[in-house]
Amino acid sequence: CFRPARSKQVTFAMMDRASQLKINKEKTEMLGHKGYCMSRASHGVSKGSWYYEIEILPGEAPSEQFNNPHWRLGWAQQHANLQGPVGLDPFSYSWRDVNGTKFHQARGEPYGESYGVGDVLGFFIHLPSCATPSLLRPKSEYLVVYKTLNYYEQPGADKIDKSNINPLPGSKIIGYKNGVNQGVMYENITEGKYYPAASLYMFAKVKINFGPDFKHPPKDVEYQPMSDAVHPHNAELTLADLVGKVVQGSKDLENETIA
Amino acid sequence: LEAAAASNKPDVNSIPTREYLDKTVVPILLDGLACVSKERPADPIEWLGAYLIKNKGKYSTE
Amino acid sequence: LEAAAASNKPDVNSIPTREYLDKTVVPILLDGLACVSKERPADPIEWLGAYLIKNKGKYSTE
Repeated sequence: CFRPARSKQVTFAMMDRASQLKINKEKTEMLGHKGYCMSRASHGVSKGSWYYEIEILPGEAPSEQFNNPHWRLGWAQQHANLQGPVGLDPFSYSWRDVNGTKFHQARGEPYGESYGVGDVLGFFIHLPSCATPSLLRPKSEYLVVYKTLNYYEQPGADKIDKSNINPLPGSKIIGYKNGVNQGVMYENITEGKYYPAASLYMFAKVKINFGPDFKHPPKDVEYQPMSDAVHPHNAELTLADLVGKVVQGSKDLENETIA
Repeated sequence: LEAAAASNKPDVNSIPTREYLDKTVVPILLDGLACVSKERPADPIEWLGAYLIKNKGKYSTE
Repeated sequence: LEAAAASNKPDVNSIPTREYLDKTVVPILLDGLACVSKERPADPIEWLGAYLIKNKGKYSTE
């Protein structure tokens, strides 16, 4: 069966990014290229409280005409389109540098402070446990159609059933600027698994920090550093294998009995 | 036919293996395995066994 | 040379997570889950927890 390759640490994902984005060897820094496009982290979370930081680095425009960097940063699901900003569709939520505007489904609303080079943005997400853990969902629920975004979809993600887009009650996202809580950014967000996500405009640059050591660790919420997301991820894979083997074993047994 | 309709409510003893496991032990094992992998306790099997018994109340299976 | 060979054995605390789980709890869970799904006990979580603690001696983790 197919399984996405994952690094053993949480980093930017080489395989889960718009290809024009440049990522350094450590997979912690990312440089934009012209129009808005996105990269997700290597690991996502579907339950619990998690936090990561992004530092805004000086842009690296090749010439003055491209020297117009912008950022939309936040959380995105697997379905969120990589060839656009975070916050473009129902599967992602972002906070923009200009005016501190927040974005979801391409709609901007006032949120926090604006930010720029030198600032460290923190992103907290809280996902209460839902009735059906992600491992247990039928595969078909992952296939989603979002009509207006039929360019550059990942294979398999071009058919979206909007009836499967449900809010997760009690969930929320909070943004921090240099350690200062900017208030609840979104709540009751679309249920599912979320990945730290950064989208860059022109030759903007960022450095991502998944912890456990943060520049401005939040003091007003409890959280796990995103670096620990490897554990639930591996628990999922391990358990999926285990259940698969047990099911196979029980089928073999049935067949033997029938024979 | 009516009997079939009445027994439509899935009995936990007759549902297929995967659904049975998903409904009963998988949710707590997801959390338990994540904890084992993070904590790396001295006796992982004992630790996981104790985790299941201690936390089972949080995972009501109906 | 012998010392090098001896220290070649990976320390269970430094191996990556999936291998760690595979080496420690997966073998007993494979048997335990097969038993749970066959027996369908009244309290599956409790039952599995007890199974782990009772049978852990059979699964040395080395």
